[in-house]
Amino acid sequence: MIYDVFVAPFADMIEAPDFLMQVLWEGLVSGILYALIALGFVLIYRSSRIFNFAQGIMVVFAALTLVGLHAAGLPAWIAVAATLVVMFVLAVTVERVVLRPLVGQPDIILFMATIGITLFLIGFGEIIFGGENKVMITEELGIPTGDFVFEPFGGLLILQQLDVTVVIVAALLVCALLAFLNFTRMGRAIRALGDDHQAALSVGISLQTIWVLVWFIAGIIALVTGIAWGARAGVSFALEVIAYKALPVLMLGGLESITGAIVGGLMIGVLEKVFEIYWGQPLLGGNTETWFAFVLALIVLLFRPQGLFGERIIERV
Amino acid sequence: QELYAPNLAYRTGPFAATGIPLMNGQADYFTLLNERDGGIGGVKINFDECETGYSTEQGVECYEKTKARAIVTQPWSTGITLQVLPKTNVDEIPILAPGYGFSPMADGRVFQWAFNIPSSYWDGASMILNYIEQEDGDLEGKKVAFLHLDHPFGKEPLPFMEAKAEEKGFELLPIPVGLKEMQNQSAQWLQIRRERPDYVVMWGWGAMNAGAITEAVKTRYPMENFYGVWWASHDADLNLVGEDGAGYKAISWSYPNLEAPLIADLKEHVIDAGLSQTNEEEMQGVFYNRGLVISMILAEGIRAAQEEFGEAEITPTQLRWGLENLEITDARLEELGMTGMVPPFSTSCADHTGHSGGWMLEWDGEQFQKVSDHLMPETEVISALEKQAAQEYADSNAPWPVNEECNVGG
Amino acid sequence: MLDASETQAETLLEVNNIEVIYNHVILVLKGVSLSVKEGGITALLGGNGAGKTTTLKAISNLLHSERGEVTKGSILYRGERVQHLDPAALVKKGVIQVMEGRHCFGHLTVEENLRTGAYTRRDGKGAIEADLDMVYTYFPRLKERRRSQAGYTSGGEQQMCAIGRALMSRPETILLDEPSMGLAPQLVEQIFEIVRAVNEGEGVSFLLAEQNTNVALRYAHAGYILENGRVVMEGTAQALRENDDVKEFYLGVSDEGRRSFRNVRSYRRRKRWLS
Amino acid sequence: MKDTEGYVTADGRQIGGVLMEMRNITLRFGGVVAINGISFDIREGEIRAIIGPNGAGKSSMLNIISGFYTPSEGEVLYRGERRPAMKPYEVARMGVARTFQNIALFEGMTVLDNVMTGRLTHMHAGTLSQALWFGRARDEEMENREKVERVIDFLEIQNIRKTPVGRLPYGLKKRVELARALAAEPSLLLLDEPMAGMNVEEKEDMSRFILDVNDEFGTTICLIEHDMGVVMDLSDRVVVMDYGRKIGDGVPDEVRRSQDVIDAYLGVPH
Amino acid sequence: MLYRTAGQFKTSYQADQALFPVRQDAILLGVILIFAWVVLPMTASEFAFQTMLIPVLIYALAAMGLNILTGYAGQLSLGTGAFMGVGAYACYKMVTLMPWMNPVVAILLAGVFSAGVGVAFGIPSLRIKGFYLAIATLAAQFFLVWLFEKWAWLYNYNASGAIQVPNLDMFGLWVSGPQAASVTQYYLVLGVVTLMTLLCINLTRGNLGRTWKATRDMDIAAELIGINLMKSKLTAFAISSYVVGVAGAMYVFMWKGAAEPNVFDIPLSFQVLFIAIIGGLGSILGNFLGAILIVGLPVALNLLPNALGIPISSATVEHLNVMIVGALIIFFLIIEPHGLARLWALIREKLIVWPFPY
Ligand SMILES: Nc1ncnc2c1ncn2[C@@H]1O[C@H](COP(=O)(O)OP(=O)(O)OP(=O)(O)O)[C@@H](O)[C@H]1O
Ligand SMILES: Nc1ncnc2c1ncn2[C@@H]1O[C@H](COP(=O)(O)OP(=O)(O)OP(=O)(O)O)[C@@H](O)[C@H]1O
Ligand SMILES: [Mg+2]
Ligand SMILES: [Mg+2]
Repeated sequence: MIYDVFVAPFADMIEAPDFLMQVLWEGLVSGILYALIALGFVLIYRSSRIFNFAQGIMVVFAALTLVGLHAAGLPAWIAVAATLVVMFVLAVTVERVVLRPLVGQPDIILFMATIGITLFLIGFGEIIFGGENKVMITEELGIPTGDFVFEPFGGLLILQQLDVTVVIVAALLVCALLAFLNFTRMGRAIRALGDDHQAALSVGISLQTIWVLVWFIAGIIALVTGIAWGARAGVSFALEVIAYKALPVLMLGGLESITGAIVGGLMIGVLEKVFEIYWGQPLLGGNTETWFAFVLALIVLLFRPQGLFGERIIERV
Repeated sequence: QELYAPNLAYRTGPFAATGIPLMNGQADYFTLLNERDGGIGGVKINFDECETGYSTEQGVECYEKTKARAIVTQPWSTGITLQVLPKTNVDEIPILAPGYGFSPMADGRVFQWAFNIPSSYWDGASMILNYIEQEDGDLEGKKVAFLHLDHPFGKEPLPFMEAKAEEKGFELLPIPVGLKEMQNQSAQWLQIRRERPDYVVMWGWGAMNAGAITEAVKTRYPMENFYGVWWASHDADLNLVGEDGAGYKAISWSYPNLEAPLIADLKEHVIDAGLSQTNEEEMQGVFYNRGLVISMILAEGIRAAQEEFGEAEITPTQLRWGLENLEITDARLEELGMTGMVPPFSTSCADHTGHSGGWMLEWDGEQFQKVSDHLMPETEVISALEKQAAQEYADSNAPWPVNEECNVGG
Repeated sequence: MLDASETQAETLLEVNNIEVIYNHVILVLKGVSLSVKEGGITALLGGNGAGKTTTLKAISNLLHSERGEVTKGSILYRGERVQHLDPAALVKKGVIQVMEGRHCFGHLTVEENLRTGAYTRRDGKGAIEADLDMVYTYFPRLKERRRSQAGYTSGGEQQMCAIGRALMSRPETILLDEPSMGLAPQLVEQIFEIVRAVNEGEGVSFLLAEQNTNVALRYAHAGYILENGRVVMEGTAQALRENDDVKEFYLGVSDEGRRSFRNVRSYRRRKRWLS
Repeated sequence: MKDTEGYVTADGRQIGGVLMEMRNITLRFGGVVAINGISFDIREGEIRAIIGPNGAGKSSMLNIISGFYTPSEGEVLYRGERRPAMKPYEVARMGVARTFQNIALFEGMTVLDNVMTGRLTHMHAGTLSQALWFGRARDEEMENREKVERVIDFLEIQNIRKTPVGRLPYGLKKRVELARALAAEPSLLLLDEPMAGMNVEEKEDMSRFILDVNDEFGTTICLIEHDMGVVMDLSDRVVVMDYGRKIGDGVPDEVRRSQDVIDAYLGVPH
Repeated sequence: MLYRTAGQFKTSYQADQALFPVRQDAILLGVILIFAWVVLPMTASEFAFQTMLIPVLIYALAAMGLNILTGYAGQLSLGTGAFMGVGAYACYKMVTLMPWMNPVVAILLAGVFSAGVGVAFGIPSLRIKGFYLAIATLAAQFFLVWLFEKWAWLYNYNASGAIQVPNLDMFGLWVSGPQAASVTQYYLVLGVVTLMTLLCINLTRGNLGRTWKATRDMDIAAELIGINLMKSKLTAFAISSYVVGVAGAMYVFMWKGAAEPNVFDIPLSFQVLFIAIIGGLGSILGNFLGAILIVGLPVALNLLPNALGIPISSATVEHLNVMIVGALIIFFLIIEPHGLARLWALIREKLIVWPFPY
């Protein structure tokens, strides 16, 4: 028993290093994809303390719109532009219809409202796009689909070019976001809004503008995520469940932190894969990925209640 | 004047992709009967759908809503089937669950009201194993990975597979895929890569199949050693990988015969009349055609009952008789214009499945091709297992009414 | 500002007979009218719950997020109706509110807090830096604490931060809600001195809600007394200071001079002008 | 004043022995030294004021007394004995009640319920009894309700009993907070700027309440206040803090004349 | 002035703390009880029992449990579904291991197990707050559902992995399993729910209720006035999970008849959370209002096109359904973020001053 838990897995790792590398790479790639969803969450949370549950469905919605527009005859890149317009309209609508009337309500109410948005988008999306699984227009967008094959330690390591692209794009996106939040006036206003609506209003920060902006950026992130996930697994509403994976990522990294989303995403992606392969499958009957991330996040939170990179919770009287 | 045969359809939710072609096929068949023949035996069939989204909860609601008038219930998910199974004893409505549900339902003595015609999952598993042995020789010492949805449906064939593994001496490696992992199966496929099984048998559904097939291509698993159940033979899933998926096989008890007179009739009376939701591409797929076969089974049941009882407006109980006395021979199939779309089979009071057997289909890069002759499951072994499981079910749900008259024939 | 010029000054802000209702049922302001002269300091006095804060929020349009609404009357700024502007637009017009109870951005540093004050400004980095220096000269303590998160500064520091933040927007009119609350006496004087300096030096007009009547009337030019959602008295600061009722109830002086808090032996029943 | 005898105030009240003594308290937050080696005591029955400029560490001192902060150095003695590290609720159960600088009422509850929470430390009925609303729970509820009503009458907030506190104006909230603290029948009452944001009239009312509590129940009071009039009139002894250090301690008159205090805090002689 | 409260003076504290200080409320309640206990069971169809009456009661109970935790004690939980599952599985194991056990006793005991599990997952709440706490409950949610799937002992090694409710009788009447009549099950559910509601009302208006609310509104201040936060939070978790567990046991035993593990997955948690929030956090009445709305809405929407004779396909109806439910959630939140219960209170306030506007 003790041997199975503490020795055998490591022995396995050393025995087949190429396989371990493959596991790490797969973990890394899923981690990046989780992180991308988490990024959208973080941005919105920062600016409004809204825990935007709809981020997951926005991913699906963006991807479906893209594929749908392309199917309707638009060239790939025009379809991307048109999708961005759709995401902008969505941001404006959400702000007008949902956020504006709910300004200043408790967090949980807004959280609920985003679940309302999620349901609405699911229904709306299915009416428009139908429920069939669709193929992402990977090639049309010029995303490479081949693979790189390496033979480290005489073994086999396969890297999908698609995954490599995703990793690069995600890295660029994160840098851009970090710069935006920390070095711009808007960035500061976004952080201020998260602290105190009323005060932000009183100094002339316009909630409307910032919220539309933030939801639009979240929409862009959703599109990128949608393309990346869609290219791997096809586009359908079943994708929506991956949104749940973003939750532990957020908690682990800290709700307000971009860095946290990335580090949390990678940690969870890699560790859950390693745990599943070396412990979960042999010892626990597999499928531990459903809960591992949550338990990991929980354990980390016990030591750091605001997550690894979250803002310290101010407790004063 | 009509017969109400509602369908608990799922054109929404995570499994909609697979549901839609099936539902379209089912609906079109009845539309055809209504349009071309004026229904069955002179009565039109009301084939309304009640949407479940594959959710058990909504399925039960649909069942409750429709059961007052319905002559049959078609629950369309193993979860819903399990839930309504005990209720039908009280409500006396036949459940028609073609090719899904609970394999022991084959035992008509215990499950008087439930039918999984023409093949059960255990049949399917058995045919796959037989085919492998027939093609590649003995399974002894081989390793078979059983990749399945972690859900009642996916676990359904496990008892049979376990029994077989013991008997034939191969190593069975069950690999569950959680409902939330369907689209992200890299862990499962890493495991497959590590374990290097000789065969992968997949009990997948909905988005899981597409996920598995793409991962298989990615990890370079030899496609010709990859087998799926009939619900994993959806053309759209394979279209995702196209050429790379060539060699993938799935067992099936139905097959599209585009030359069949039925198809021509459909085009004429249904499609061109604008009464269908399907499209050209979908019509050629395995699932749409399976939908047709499923409706045919129901229609034949109704017809049999009408003939037996001499009434056009049959009751649910009469329909049960009809479904228990199906006689789908090659000749009958020809009359129906469905030659080659389903193997011939017959049911009885004791045998609610019919054990039609099926064909192995293979993806050639563009579509599924029949690559085998008519395959048959090991009916003996299976029915013994079925009897035992059915009895266990009845015992744990006592008092459970049993149809003792069925003992004849066995 | 001289008293003489005050009477001629233009009316900057005019509130006409407004009614405010919270939550659709709680009527808080029952017809409040007041006007603020350009370049003046106008005090809004009154007991707890009189409706001072509500009046200020009605003007700056911050009621909405508290489920309050102005149901009657009008608010004019420079003769233009401003009721339906959003708060940001009002800030652009030069009206900014310092909210009661500080409301600093807890996770931002003091300096970042000040900088958000300049959010609506478009006059370049240099001007903003200059104003930052100005604020630091007014509030040296803020300079010391400028790298701390505002959430961890003391009450007084937060008050300074909030006022400083408002100054950073280069406003024309500041609505100041209870600036003296929780401040050390020395600081109260200081803040009012700053208010006066800003008023005189930069020509900013103030509408000031205060409980500390004593100080407020020393610095203000005109005042309104609010009770129970109604204006019960108005006049120049001078006149108010000399009114007997104001002396008795708001300044705590009687004929013998300041009363000791220890010697008030009976609970006082508040005298109401109305209702 | 290390004696246990106490002293007699100018207006003739007898003050008892030392109730709480702070010895060499230092409190640091990261690099910030909020309190730097301060010692003082609070005697039974007296009204003790803490004054000092903003950010001097007054509230932090109250937080130490009520157990919310643990001092980095130094110790707190309660009735002459060293008080071990305690959770805030344990301190409260010892009879220390307080109000807060930034009002900390339970916004979602009515005034009555808020004040009733003050009596939690006196109620012990079990869950079952409460669920059934029978026996002990019910009797306790009635007894305590009566006590609470007395506090409510005393503070003249009868007419807002059933109002949710979120809707109250600032001044009334302060009063409700006082009511909640009083309902606990504490032996030591800590008041953090109880009169901030009030006008003279209301301050007079509040002063009366404080004096009466002290008088009638002999409750020891430690208060922080910026209104010098109030402090000088009400308190028996005053501690003056300035950026974490103690710069004065004594009777009001003494403090008021100290040059250090004038420089650091008062600005002008009061 | 239909709704007069003036003139109803209270002469004792006891009277003032009676459950319904205003006479009209008591009358209204009486009418509702008569409806629930007499009129509805006599008139309802099988369909109504199965799709409205029984689920409304069970969901309301689950929401009440959640409301104690989230609405009263302020601890956000997204794991209600799993705790319901614990109740259901516990009940299933009890009645299959001890077939002689009275089903009602089994249902009430099942709650004890979920209370235990609830407390275990509540322990992190001592350190973790707000949305971060949601993670602890989500961990419970996903871990428990996984366990329901993997731990075959829980479902008696059934091939399908689902639990199947056996036929159980009480005093010669079938109360669960396919043989049970809906009316019987309805009365049983109604009885349990009525009892639980009464207990919950008492708990929430008493001392414990105030402790919870204080913890919710401002936990630091609560601790400083003498509340042991650990005790307060853990009792909330325990009692909440107990109620939720009982609701879960009834969900399977009195309504569904069978359940696979993923029935208890996160959509169920959300469903219950919707009810609690739309109904009104921190309100007992709200749970019932919320349940009627959330359970009734899809049923009504499904019946509507038929009733109007509009020919749309069932799939479109379902899509529209999801869309409309989503939109209505937003709509109700905007109308009154504090839920239907508050809306009702507001109407009452208006009625009190009626016919004057304020
Ligand atoms: N959000 C709200 N909902 C309901 N009632 C409110 C709300 N805010 C304020 N009130 C009510 O409005 C009245 C006036 O409050 P307001 O805050 O304007 O008074 P104030 O004069 O500023 O008092 P203070 O000096 O105590 O700050 C009070 O009676 C209060 O109960
Ligand atoms: N939890 C904390 N973390 C970091 N710094 C703190 C914390 N609490 C207080 N401080 C710092 O300690 C110093 C003293 O704060 P404190 O609140 O005790 O001041 P105060 O004397 O009460 O001032 P005021 O009269 O303005 O309320 C301040 O500079 C404050 O920033
Ligand atoms: Mg105010
Ligand atoms: Mg302080």
